[in-house]
Amino acid sequence: MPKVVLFEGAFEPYRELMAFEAGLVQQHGAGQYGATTSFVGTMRDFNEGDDVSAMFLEHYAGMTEKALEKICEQAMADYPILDCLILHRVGEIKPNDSIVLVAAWSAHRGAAFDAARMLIETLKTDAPFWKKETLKDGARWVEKNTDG
Amino acid sequence: MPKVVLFEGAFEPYRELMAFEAGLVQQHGAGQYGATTSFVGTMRDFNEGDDVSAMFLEHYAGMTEKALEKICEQAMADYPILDCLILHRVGEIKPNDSIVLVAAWSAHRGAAFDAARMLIETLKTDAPFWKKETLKDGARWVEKNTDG
Amino acid sequence: MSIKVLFFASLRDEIGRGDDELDAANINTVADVWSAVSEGKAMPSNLLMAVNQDYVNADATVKDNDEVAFFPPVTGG
Amino acid sequence: MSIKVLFFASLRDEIGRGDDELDAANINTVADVWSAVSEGKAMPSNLLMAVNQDYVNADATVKDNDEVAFFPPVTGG
Repeated sequence: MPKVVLFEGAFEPYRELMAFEAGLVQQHGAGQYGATTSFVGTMRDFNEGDDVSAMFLEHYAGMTEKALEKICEQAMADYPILDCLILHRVGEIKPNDSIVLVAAWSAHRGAAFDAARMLIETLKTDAPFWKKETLKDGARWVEKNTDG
Repeated sequence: MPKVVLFEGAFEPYRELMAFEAGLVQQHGAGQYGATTSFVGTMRDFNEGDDVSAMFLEHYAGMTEKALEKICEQAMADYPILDCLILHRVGEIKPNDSIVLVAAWSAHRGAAFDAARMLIETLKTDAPFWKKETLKDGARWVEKNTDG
Repeated sequence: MSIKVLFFASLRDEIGRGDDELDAANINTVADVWSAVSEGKAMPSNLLMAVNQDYVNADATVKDNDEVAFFPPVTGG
Repeated sequence: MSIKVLFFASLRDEIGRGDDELDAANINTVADVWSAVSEGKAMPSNLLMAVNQDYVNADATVKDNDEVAFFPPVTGG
Protein backbone atom coordinates (compact mmCIF):
# COMPACT_ATOMS: atom_id res chain seq x y z
CA MET A 1 0.00 0.00 0.00
CA PRO A 2 1.38 3.42 -0.97
CA LYS A 3 2.78 5.43 1.90
CA VAL A 4 3.27 9.16 2.35
CA VAL A 5 5.25 10.71 5.22
CA LEU A 6 6.18 14.29 6.10
CA PHE A 7 9.29 14.73 8.26
CA GLU A 8 9.78 17.78 10.46
CA GLY A 9 13.40 16.86 11.14
CA ALA A 10 16.19 15.24 9.12
CA PHE A 11 15.43 11.80 7.67
CA GLU A 12 17.58 9.18 5.98
CA PRO A 13 15.83 8.42 2.71
CA TYR A 14 17.47 5.07 1.97
CA ARG A 15 16.92 3.72 5.48
CA GLU A 16 13.24 4.62 5.19
CA LEU A 17 13.15 2.99 1.75
CA MET A 18 14.73 -0.20 3.11
CA ALA A 19 12.20 -0.35 5.97
CA PHE A 20 9.31 0.15 3.57
CA GLU A 21 10.69 -2.50 1.24
CA ALA A 22 10.97 -5.01 4.09
CA GLY A 23 7.26 -4.45 4.73
CA LEU A 24 6.55 -4.93 1.03
CA VAL A 25 8.26 -8.33 1.03
CA GLN A 26 6.35 -9.31 4.18
CA GLN A 27 3.07 -8.24 2.61
CA HIS A 28 3.45 -9.69 -0.88
CA GLY A 29 6.05 -12.45 -0.34
CA ALA A 30 9.59 -12.48 -1.74
CA GLY A 31 10.32 -12.28 -5.45
CA GLN A 32 7.29 -10.21 -6.46
CA TYR A 33 9.12 -7.19 -7.89
CA GLY A 34 12.15 -7.00 -10.16
CA ALA A 35 12.66 -3.26 -10.45
CA THR A 36 12.83 -0.34 -8.04
CA THR A 37 13.49 3.21 -9.13
CA SER A 38 14.01 5.87 -6.51
CA PHE A 39 14.70 9.56 -6.68
CA VAL A 40 16.13 11.62 -3.82
CA GLY A 41 16.17 15.41 -3.85
CA THR A 42 18.91 16.93 -1.70
CA MET A 43 19.39 20.55 -0.70
CA ARG A 44 22.13 22.22 -2.72
CA ASP A 45 24.05 25.20 -1.39
CA PHE A 46 23.56 27.10 -4.66
CA ASN A 47 20.53 28.17 -6.72
CA GLU A 48 20.09 30.68 -9.55
CA GLY A 49 23.74 31.64 -9.15
CA ASP A 50 23.55 32.52 -5.43
CA ASP A 51 24.87 30.82 -2.32
CA VAL A 52 22.08 29.42 -0.17
CA SER A 53 22.90 28.73 3.48
CA ALA A 54 19.53 27.40 4.66
CA MET A 55 15.97 26.95 3.50
CA PHE A 56 12.51 26.90 5.02
CA LEU A 57 10.01 24.46 3.52
CA GLU A 58 6.47 25.65 4.17
CA HIS A 59 3.50 23.36 3.59
CA TYR A 60 -0.29 23.33 3.95
CA ALA A 61 -0.87 20.85 6.76
CA GLY A 62 -3.66 18.50 5.72
CA MET A 63 -3.81 19.41 2.05
CA THR A 64 -0.16 18.51 1.44
CA GLU A 65 -0.62 14.96 2.73
CA LYS A 66 -3.88 14.65 0.77
CA ALA A 67 -2.19 15.86 -2.44
CA LEU A 68 0.70 13.39 -2.03
CA GLU A 69 -1.72 10.52 -1.41
CA LYS A 70 -3.59 11.43 -4.60
CA ILE A 71 -0.32 11.42 -6.56
CA CYS A 72 0.41 7.89 -5.27
CA GLU A 73 -3.09 6.73 -6.22
CA GLN A 74 -2.66 8.20 -9.68
CA ALA A 75 0.70 6.42 -10.13
CA MET A 76 -0.83 3.10 -9.02
CA ALA A 77 -3.66 3.62 -11.55
CA ASP A 78 -1.46 4.75 -14.45
CA TYR A 79 1.47 2.30 -14.22
CA PRO A 80 1.79 -1.46 -13.55
CA ILE A 81 3.57 -0.94 -10.24
CA LEU A 82 3.34 -3.02 -7.08
CA ASP A 83 3.70 -0.09 -4.69
CA CYS A 84 5.10 3.41 -4.21
CA LEU A 85 6.47 5.67 -1.50
CA ILE A 86 6.74 9.44 -1.05
CA LEU A 87 8.71 11.06 1.79
CA HIS A 88 9.10 14.83 2.12
CA ARG A 89 10.82 17.12 4.58
CA VAL A 90 9.15 20.26 5.97
CA GLY A 91 10.46 23.17 8.08
CA GLU A 92 14.01 24.49 8.45
CA ILE A 93 16.64 22.60 6.42
CA LYS A 94 20.36 22.83 5.68
CA PRO A 95 22.50 22.08 2.61
CA ASN A 96 22.97 18.36 2.03
CA ASP A 97 19.77 17.49 3.92
CA SER A 98 17.40 15.23 2.04
CA ILE A 99 14.24 17.02 0.90
CA VAL A 100 12.26 14.33 -0.86
CA LEU A 101 12.28 10.66 -1.78
CA VAL A 102 9.96 9.02 -4.28
CA ALA A 103 10.19 5.34 -5.18
CA ALA A 104 8.24 2.84 -7.25
CA TRP A 105 8.39 -0.97 -7.29
CA SER A 106 7.44 -2.99 -10.38
CA ALA A 107 8.04 -6.28 -12.18
CA HIS A 108 9.93 -4.47 -14.96
CA ARG A 109 12.21 -1.46 -15.12
CA GLY A 110 10.23 0.60 -17.63
CA ALA A 111 7.24 1.00 -15.33
CA ALA A 112 9.43 1.64 -12.27
CA PHE A 113 11.30 4.46 -14.05
CA ASP A 114 8.18 5.99 -15.58
CA ALA A 115 6.25 5.90 -12.31
CA ALA A 116 9.11 7.39 -10.25
CA ARG A 117 9.49 10.17 -12.80
CA MET A 118 5.74 10.84 -12.76
CA LEU A 119 5.73 10.90 -8.93
CA ILE A 120 8.40 13.58 -8.68
CA GLU A 121 7.15 15.66 -11.63
CA THR A 122 3.57 15.67 -10.31
CA LEU A 123 4.78 16.44 -6.79
CA LYS A 124 6.68 19.43 -8.20
CA THR A 125 3.54 20.89 -9.80
CA ASP A 126 0.77 19.75 -7.44
CA ALA A 127 1.96 19.30 -3.86
CA PRO A 128 1.59 22.40 -1.67
CA PHE A 129 5.17 23.09 -0.58
CA TRP A 130 6.99 26.40 -0.84
CA LYS A 131 10.71 27.01 -0.46
CA LYS A 132 12.14 30.14 1.11
CA GLU A 133 15.90 30.43 0.69
CA THR A 134 18.21 32.12 3.17
CA LEU A 135 20.88 34.10 1.30
CA LYS A 136 23.80 36.16 2.62
CA ASP A 137 21.71 39.33 2.57
CA GLY A 138 18.19 38.19 3.34
CA ALA A 139 15.65 35.59 2.30
CA ARG A 140 13.65 34.97 -0.87
CA TRP A 141 10.76 32.77 -1.91
CA VAL A 142 11.62 30.41 -4.73
CA GLU A 143 9.20 31.45 -7.45
CA LYS A 144 9.22 28.35 -9.57
CA ASN A 145 10.86 24.96 -9.79
CA THR A 146 13.52 24.23 -12.37
CA ASP A 147 12.36 22.15 -15.32
CA GLY A 148 12.58 18.39 -15.01
CA MET B 1 34.84 9.26 -9.46
CA PRO B 2 32.61 6.54 -10.93
CA LYS B 3 32.80 3.20 -9.20
CA VAL B 4 32.06 -0.30 -10.42
CA VAL B 5 31.87 -3.34 -8.13
CA LEU B 6 31.03 -6.99 -8.74
CA PHE B 7 29.73 -8.95 -5.74
CA GLU B 8 30.11 -12.73 -5.50
CA GLY B 9 27.74 -12.86 -2.52
CA ALA B 10 24.62 -10.98 -1.44
CA PHE B 11 24.97 -7.20 -1.18
CA GLU B 12 22.71 -4.49 0.21
CA PRO B 13 22.34 -1.96 -2.59
CA TYR B 14 21.16 0.99 -0.52
CA ARG B 15 23.86 0.55 2.13
CA GLU B 16 26.48 0.54 -0.61
CA LEU B 17 24.84 3.61 -2.15
CA MET B 18 24.91 5.44 1.20
CA ALA B 19 28.60 4.60 1.70
CA PHE B 20 29.45 5.83 -1.80
CA GLU B 21 27.42 8.99 -1.24
CA ALA B 22 29.27 9.72 2.01
CA GLY B 23 32.51 9.57 0.02
CA LEU B 24 31.01 11.89 -2.59
CA VAL B 25 30.22 14.51 0.03
CA GLN B 26 33.72 14.15 1.49
CA GLN B 27 35.27 14.55 -1.96
CA HIS B 28 33.18 17.42 -3.32
CA GLY B 29 31.91 19.07 -0.15
CA ALA B 30 28.27 19.20 0.99
CA GLY B 31 25.50 20.69 -1.13
CA GLN B 32 27.00 19.89 -4.56
CA TYR B 33 24.21 17.70 -5.90
CA GLY B 34 20.46 18.11 -5.73
CA ALA B 35 19.25 14.96 -7.43
CA THR B 36 20.01 11.26 -7.16
CA THR B 37 18.26 8.62 -9.22
CA SER B 38 18.90 4.99 -8.48
CA PHE B 39 17.64 1.77 -9.97
CA VAL B 40 17.81 -1.62 -8.25
CA GLY B 41 17.11 -4.87 -10.08
CA THR B 42 15.92 -7.67 -7.82
CA MET B 43 15.50 -11.34 -8.63
CA ARG B 44 11.87 -12.26 -9.18
CA ASP B 45 10.60 -15.80 -8.65
CA PHE B 46 8.80 -15.79 -12.00
CA ASN B 47 9.84 -15.19 -15.63
CA GLU B 48 8.13 -15.90 -18.95
CA GLY B 49 5.27 -17.56 -17.05
CA ASP B 50 7.46 -20.04 -15.16
CA ASP B 51 8.48 -20.32 -11.51
CA VAL B 52 12.19 -19.67 -11.04
CA SER B 53 13.76 -20.99 -7.83
CA ALA B 54 17.36 -19.84 -8.37
CA MET B 55 19.62 -18.29 -10.95
CA PHE B 56 23.27 -18.38 -11.92
CA LEU B 57 24.81 -15.15 -13.16
CA GLU B 58 27.80 -15.87 -15.35
CA HIS B 59 30.22 -13.11 -16.33
CA TYR B 60 33.46 -12.63 -18.28
CA ALA B 61 35.95 -11.73 -15.54
CA GLY B 62 37.97 -8.74 -16.69
CA MET B 63 35.85 -7.72 -19.65
CA THR B 64 32.71 -7.29 -17.52
CA GLU B 65 34.40 -4.78 -15.21
CA LYS B 66 35.92 -3.02 -18.23
CA ALA B 67 32.51 -2.81 -19.96
CA LEU B 68 30.87 -1.38 -16.84
CA GLU B 69 33.63 1.21 -16.44
CA LYS B 70 33.13 2.27 -20.06
CA ILE B 71 29.39 2.66 -19.47
CA CYS B 72 30.14 4.94 -16.50
CA GLU B 73 32.59 7.00 -18.58
CA GLN B 74 29.99 7.33 -21.32
CA ALA B 75 27.35 8.51 -18.81
CA MET B 76 29.77 11.08 -17.37
CA ALA B 77 30.48 12.33 -20.90
CA ASP B 78 26.86 12.39 -22.09
CA TYR B 79 25.06 13.89 -19.07
CA PRO B 80 25.83 16.73 -16.63
CA ILE B 81 26.24 14.39 -13.68
CA LEU B 82 28.59 14.69 -10.72
CA ASP B 83 29.19 10.96 -10.35
CA CYS B 84 27.75 7.49 -10.91
CA LEU B 85 27.85 4.01 -9.43
CA ILE B 86 27.27 0.51 -10.79
CA LEU B 87 27.07 -2.59 -8.58
CA HIS B 88 26.32 -6.05 -9.95
CA ARG B 89 25.98 -9.49 -8.45
CA VAL B 90 27.59 -12.58 -10.01
CA GLY B 91 27.28 -16.31 -9.27
CA GLU B 92 24.44 -18.22 -7.63
CA ILE B 93 21.48 -16.08 -6.52
CA LYS B 94 18.04 -16.56 -4.99
CA PRO B 95 14.67 -14.78 -5.40
CA ASN B 96 14.58 -11.39 -3.71
CA ASP B 97 18.38 -11.02 -3.89
CA SER B 98 19.57 -7.75 -5.40
CA ILE B 99 21.12 -8.22 -8.84
CA VAL B 100 22.14 -4.71 -9.86
CA LEU B 101 22.22 -1.12 -8.67
CA VAL B 102 22.90 1.88 -10.87
CA ALA B 103 22.81 5.43 -9.56
CA ALA B 104 23.59 8.92 -10.84
CA TRP B 105 24.10 12.20 -8.94
CA SER B 106 23.41 15.57 -10.53
CA ALA B 107 22.44 19.16 -9.79
CA HIS B 108 19.03 18.62 -11.38
CA ARG B 109 16.61 15.72 -11.63
CA GLY B 110 16.39 15.52 -15.43
CA ALA B 111 20.04 14.56 -15.84
CA ALA B 112 19.94 12.16 -12.87
CA PHE B 113 16.94 10.29 -14.32
CA ASP B 114 18.29 10.24 -17.87
CA ALA B 115 21.74 9.06 -16.79
CA ALA B 116 20.40 6.31 -14.50
CA ARG B 117 18.17 5.09 -17.29
CA MET B 118 21.05 5.12 -19.76
CA LEU B 119 23.28 3.23 -17.28
CA ILE B 120 20.84 0.34 -16.87
CA GLU B 121 19.79 0.20 -20.54
CA THR B 122 23.41 0.17 -21.73
CA LEU B 123 24.34 -2.40 -19.09
CA LYS B 124 21.52 -4.61 -20.36
CA THR B 125 22.86 -4.56 -23.93
CA ASP B 126 26.64 -4.25 -23.43
CA ALA B 127 27.82 -5.78 -20.16
CA PRO B 128 28.87 -9.44 -20.42
CA PHE B 129 26.53 -11.16 -17.98
CA TRP B 130 24.37 -14.20 -18.72
CA LYS B 131 21.52 -15.54 -16.62
CA LYS B 132 20.75 -19.22 -16.28
CA GLU B 133 17.47 -19.91 -14.52
CA THR B 134 16.77 -22.96 -12.37
CA LEU B 135 13.24 -24.21 -13.02
CA LYS B 136 11.33 -27.13 -11.47
CA ASP B 137 12.43 -29.45 -14.26
CA GLY B 138 15.88 -28.26 -15.23
CA ALA B 139 17.74 -25.09 -16.10
CA ARG B 140 17.63 -22.69 -19.05
CA TRP B 141 19.70 -19.81 -20.33
CA VAL B 142 17.78 -16.55 -20.54
CA GLU B 143 17.96 -15.71 -24.26
CA LYS B 144 17.22 -12.04 -24.12
CA ASN B 145 16.32 -9.31 -21.67
CA THR B 146 12.82 -7.90 -21.48
CA ASP B 147 12.38 -4.49 -23.08
CA GLY B 148 12.99 -1.46 -20.90
CA MET C 1 -21.90 32.87 5.55
CA SER C 2 -18.68 32.08 7.40
CA ILE C 3 -15.60 31.13 5.39
CA LYS C 4 -12.11 30.33 6.69
CA VAL C 5 -9.53 31.83 4.31
CA LEU C 6 -5.84 30.83 4.22
CA PHE C 7 -2.84 32.41 2.46
CA PHE C 8 0.54 30.74 2.02
CA ALA C 9 4.16 31.61 1.25
CA SER C 10 4.86 34.82 -0.72
CA LEU C 11 1.15 35.52 -1.02
CA ARG C 12 0.82 35.58 2.77
CA ASP C 13 3.66 38.12 2.88
CA GLU C 14 1.91 40.26 0.25
CA ILE C 15 -1.54 40.05 1.83
CA GLY C 16 0.00 40.66 5.25
CA ARG C 17 -1.73 37.82 7.09
CA GLY C 18 -1.94 34.02 6.97
CA ASP C 19 -5.63 33.55 7.63
CA ASP C 20 -8.94 35.31 7.72
CA GLU C 21 -12.44 34.58 8.96
CA LEU C 22 -14.77 35.92 6.30
CA ASP C 23 -18.31 36.58 7.48
CA ALA C 24 -20.26 38.08 4.61
CA ALA C 25 -23.33 37.78 2.42
CA ASN C 26 -23.19 37.73 -1.41
CA ILE C 27 -20.34 35.22 -1.55
CA ASN C 28 -20.97 32.52 -4.12
CA THR C 29 -17.61 31.59 -5.64
CA VAL C 30 -13.92 31.42 -4.81
CA ALA C 31 -13.50 34.58 -6.93
CA ASP C 32 -15.98 36.34 -4.62
CA VAL C 33 -13.92 35.23 -1.62
CA TRP C 34 -10.77 36.64 -3.25
CA SER C 35 -12.49 39.99 -3.90
CA ALA C 36 -13.69 40.18 -0.31
CA VAL C 37 -10.27 39.55 1.25
CA SER C 38 -7.79 41.07 -1.20
CA GLU C 39 -8.73 44.74 -0.89
CA GLY C 40 -9.11 45.26 -4.62
CA LYS C 41 -5.92 43.42 -5.61
CA ALA C 42 -6.31 41.67 -8.98
CA MET C 43 -6.08 37.89 -8.88
CA PRO C 44 -2.55 36.85 -9.98
CA SER C 45 -2.69 34.78 -13.18
CA ASN C 46 -0.72 31.93 -11.61
CA LEU C 47 -2.69 31.93 -8.32
CA LEU C 48 -3.62 28.46 -7.02
CA MET C 49 -6.86 27.94 -5.11
CA ALA C 50 -8.29 25.15 -2.98
CA VAL C 51 -11.63 24.57 -1.29
CA ASN C 52 -11.52 22.17 1.63
CA GLN C 53 -8.01 21.14 0.57
CA ASP C 54 -8.86 20.22 -3.02
CA TYR C 55 -7.69 22.28 -6.00
CA VAL C 56 -10.49 24.29 -7.67
CA ASN C 57 -10.91 27.08 -10.22
CA ALA C 58 -11.97 30.62 -9.38
CA ASP C 59 -15.57 29.93 -10.38
CA ALA C 60 -15.98 27.03 -7.93
CA THR C 61 -18.85 27.63 -5.51
CA VAL C 62 -18.30 27.95 -1.77
CA LYS C 63 -20.66 27.24 1.09
CA ASP C 64 -20.91 28.03 4.77
CA ASN C 65 -17.92 26.78 6.84
CA ASP C 66 -15.73 26.02 3.82
CA GLU C 67 -11.95 26.41 4.06
CA VAL C 68 -10.66 28.40 1.08
CA ALA C 69 -6.92 28.65 0.43
CA PHE C 70 -4.94 30.89 -1.94
CA PHE C 71 -1.29 30.32 -2.76
CA PRO C 72 1.45 30.88 -5.35
CA PRO C 73 2.89 28.12 -7.58
CA VAL C 74 4.30 25.32 -5.47
CA THR C 75 8.06 24.73 -5.20
CA GLY C 76 8.53 21.51 -3.26
CA GLY C 77 10.56 18.42 -4.08
CA MET D 1 50.14 -17.83 -34.22
CA SER D 2 48.76 -18.60 -30.76
CA ILE D 3 45.26 -17.34 -29.85
CA LYS D 4 43.37 -17.89 -26.62
CA VAL D 5 39.69 -18.48 -27.43
CA LEU D 6 36.85 -18.23 -24.90
CA PHE D 7 33.18 -19.25 -25.11
CA PHE D 8 30.49 -18.20 -22.65
CA ALA D 9 27.02 -19.20 -21.49
CA SER D 10 24.78 -21.13 -23.94
CA LEU D 11 27.48 -20.97 -26.62
CA ARG D 12 29.91 -22.79 -24.34
CA ASP D 13 27.29 -25.50 -23.86
CA GLU D 14 26.82 -25.76 -27.64
CA ILE D 15 30.53 -25.75 -28.47
CA GLY D 16 31.17 -28.19 -25.65
CA ARG D 17 34.09 -26.34 -24.04
CA GLY D 18 34.81 -22.98 -22.40
CA ASP D 19 38.21 -22.24 -23.86
CA ASP D 20 40.63 -23.22 -26.54
CA GLU D 21 44.26 -22.60 -27.38
CA LEU D 22 44.39 -22.03 -31.12
CA ASP D 23 47.78 -22.58 -32.70
CA ALA D 24 47.44 -22.13 -36.44
CA ALA D 25 48.68 -20.32 -39.49
CA ASN D 26 46.40 -18.45 -41.93
CA ILE D 27 44.44 -16.73 -39.16
CA ASN D 28 43.88 -13.04 -39.90
CA THR D 29 40.47 -12.10 -38.53
CA VAL D 30 38.02 -13.00 -35.79
CA ALA D 31 35.95 -14.76 -38.47
CA ASP D 32 38.98 -16.97 -39.22
CA VAL D 33 39.24 -17.81 -35.52
CA TRP D 34 35.56 -18.80 -35.47
CA SER D 35 36.01 -21.05 -38.50
CA ALA D 36 39.02 -22.73 -36.91
CA VAL D 37 37.29 -23.54 -33.61
CA SER D 38 33.63 -24.09 -34.56
CA GLU D 39 33.96 -27.23 -36.70
CA GLY D 40 32.03 -25.80 -39.63
CA LYS D 41 29.21 -24.30 -37.54
CA ALA D 42 27.86 -21.10 -39.13
CA MET D 43 28.36 -17.95 -37.10
CA PRO D 44 25.06 -17.14 -35.29
CA SER D 45 23.66 -13.78 -36.49
CA ASN D 46 23.44 -12.45 -32.94
CA LEU D 47 26.92 -13.67 -31.88
CA LEU D 48 28.98 -11.17 -29.89
CA MET D 49 32.76 -11.06 -30.25
CA ALA D 50 35.58 -9.45 -28.31
CA VAL D 51 39.31 -9.19 -28.83
CA ASN D 52 41.31 -8.56 -25.67
CA GLN D 53 38.05 -7.77 -23.86
CA ASP D 54 36.80 -5.09 -26.27
CA TYR D 55 33.82 -5.63 -28.57
CA VAL D 56 34.75 -6.07 -32.24
CA ASN D 57 33.18 -7.18 -35.52
CA ALA D 58 33.94 -10.45 -37.29
CA ASP D 59 36.34 -8.74 -39.68
CA ALA D 60 38.56 -7.37 -36.89
CA THR D 61 42.17 -8.54 -37.21
CA VAL D 62 43.82 -10.70 -34.60
CA LYS D 63 47.48 -11.05 -33.73
CA ASP D 64 49.67 -13.45 -31.82
CA ASN D 65 48.69 -13.92 -28.15
CA ASP D 66 45.33 -12.19 -28.51
CA GLU D 67 42.37 -13.27 -26.38
CA VAL D 68 39.30 -13.78 -28.56
CA ALA D 69 35.89 -14.35 -26.97
CA PHE D 70 32.57 -15.46 -28.48
CA PHE D 71 29.27 -15.22 -26.63
CA PRO D 72 25.48 -14.93 -27.04
CA PRO D 73 23.48 -11.74 -26.36
CA VAL D 74 24.03 -10.58 -22.78
CA THR D 75 21.26 -10.83 -20.17
CA GLY D 76 22.54 -9.09 -17.05
CA GLY D 77 20.95 -6.38 -14.91
